[in-house]
Amino acid sequence: MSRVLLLGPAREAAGVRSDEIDGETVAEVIAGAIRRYGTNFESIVAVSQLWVNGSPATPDQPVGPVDEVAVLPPISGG
Amino acid sequence: MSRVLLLGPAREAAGVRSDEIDGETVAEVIAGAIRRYGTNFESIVAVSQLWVNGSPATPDQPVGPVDEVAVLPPISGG
Amino acid sequence: MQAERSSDWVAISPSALATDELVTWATRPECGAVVTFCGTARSTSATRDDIVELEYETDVELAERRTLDVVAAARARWPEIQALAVHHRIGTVHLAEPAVVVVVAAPHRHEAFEAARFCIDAVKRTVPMWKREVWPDGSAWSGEAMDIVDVDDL
Amino acid sequence: MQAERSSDWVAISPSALATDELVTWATRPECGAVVTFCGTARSTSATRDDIVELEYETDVELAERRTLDVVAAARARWPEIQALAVHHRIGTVHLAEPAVVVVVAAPHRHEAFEAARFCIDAVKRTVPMWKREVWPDGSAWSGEAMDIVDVDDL
Repeated sequence: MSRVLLLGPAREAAGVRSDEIDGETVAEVIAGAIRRYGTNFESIVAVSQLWVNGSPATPDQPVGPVDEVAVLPPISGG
Repeated sequence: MSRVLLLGPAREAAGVRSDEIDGETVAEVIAGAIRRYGTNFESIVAVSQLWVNGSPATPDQPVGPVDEVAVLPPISGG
Repeated sequence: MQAERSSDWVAISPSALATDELVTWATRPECGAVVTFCGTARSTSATRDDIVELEYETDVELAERRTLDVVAAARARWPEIQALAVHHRIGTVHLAEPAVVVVVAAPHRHEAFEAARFCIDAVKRTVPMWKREVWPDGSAWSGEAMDIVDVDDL
Repeated sequence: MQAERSSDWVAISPSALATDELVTWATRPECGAVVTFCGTARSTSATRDDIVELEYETDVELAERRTLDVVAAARARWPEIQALAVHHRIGTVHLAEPAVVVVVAAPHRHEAFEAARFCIDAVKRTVPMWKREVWPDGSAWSGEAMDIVDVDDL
């Protein structure tokens, strides 16, 4: 289980900004998130970056209860 | 005779900011100014631009009583 | 906003950006050049011309850390920089209000211009931030979004 | 200072420069970028490091006309510019006070940065203006002076 942080369009599609989701890797946590939030969220994940604890991560990266998996869609600041 | 406008270091060397000096061309007016103000002024004229009525002029350009001959040393604004 | 004593000042905050305060903070006797960029909310985007306000959303901690990375990269490229502020507003930003302000003070203008331009370009490419365009009867995420990149890859 | 209603604002004046007022004047809802350059009086020059103030001298009419030429050249190069202010102070300028301020508002930042940089470079090369450096027990004309050129030759 890990904390997930959902930002911008990912937050909107999920309906929540943070959550707790089961999984032993980034890919498993995100798969759980897609099951929970549905296809709109899935289409946003497809174009998003996945970070763990503030740094870019790979799908097979192991995560535990103290880790935070963030979903970052393309940005539009400034 | 023309009005002369002496700016920055030229004003300082001449001791005046404007004056009336005889001459039928830019060169004659400036020669008159050098006779009046001396060698410090002459050395500044040597590195200065000469404008008539706000535009760059040639030494042989004729000038009359309504014209203004300006001495513009190298600039240092901003 | 409370000014940092040091010569970097990063803030991600819902407060209105006080450009004049940042310029005053950056200006110092050993510098001859202060360049300021204000990115202001405009009525027009790639898709609409009736925008009435923008809404910016982020995770403040993530955004601050990434903005500090931009500042560090600018200082590494232009060590002459004496003061550097990058403030990004979040929440609602009305038309013509600044959403982001960059201020760079340096001894000479070349470095100040280059660093200010680098910082705003890098903020837009590297800092997690999402902009929503709001018009009279609706709103949508900006269509001008870009993949996040690392400042070291710029 | 009284703001011009139009979108160019040139001033050569002994008044203290109000940077914040110029930025506010330039900022408008159709623009997303406002770039400001402040050239401030600094303690160091090519020859000294104990400067306490600067004194600027010009013929106001000549300087205004040449500054308007700079503004016209910038508008010809970057027609996207929405607002452009160039103010140069004359007389005594204390350390860290601005001697010259350029503000450019444009829809996008690229033009705003390019035009602001062009304007300050062109002002320094084309506008009749003489700077005197003042230190605790003396003063001298700046040793960094350059021949005047025409803005069309830049």
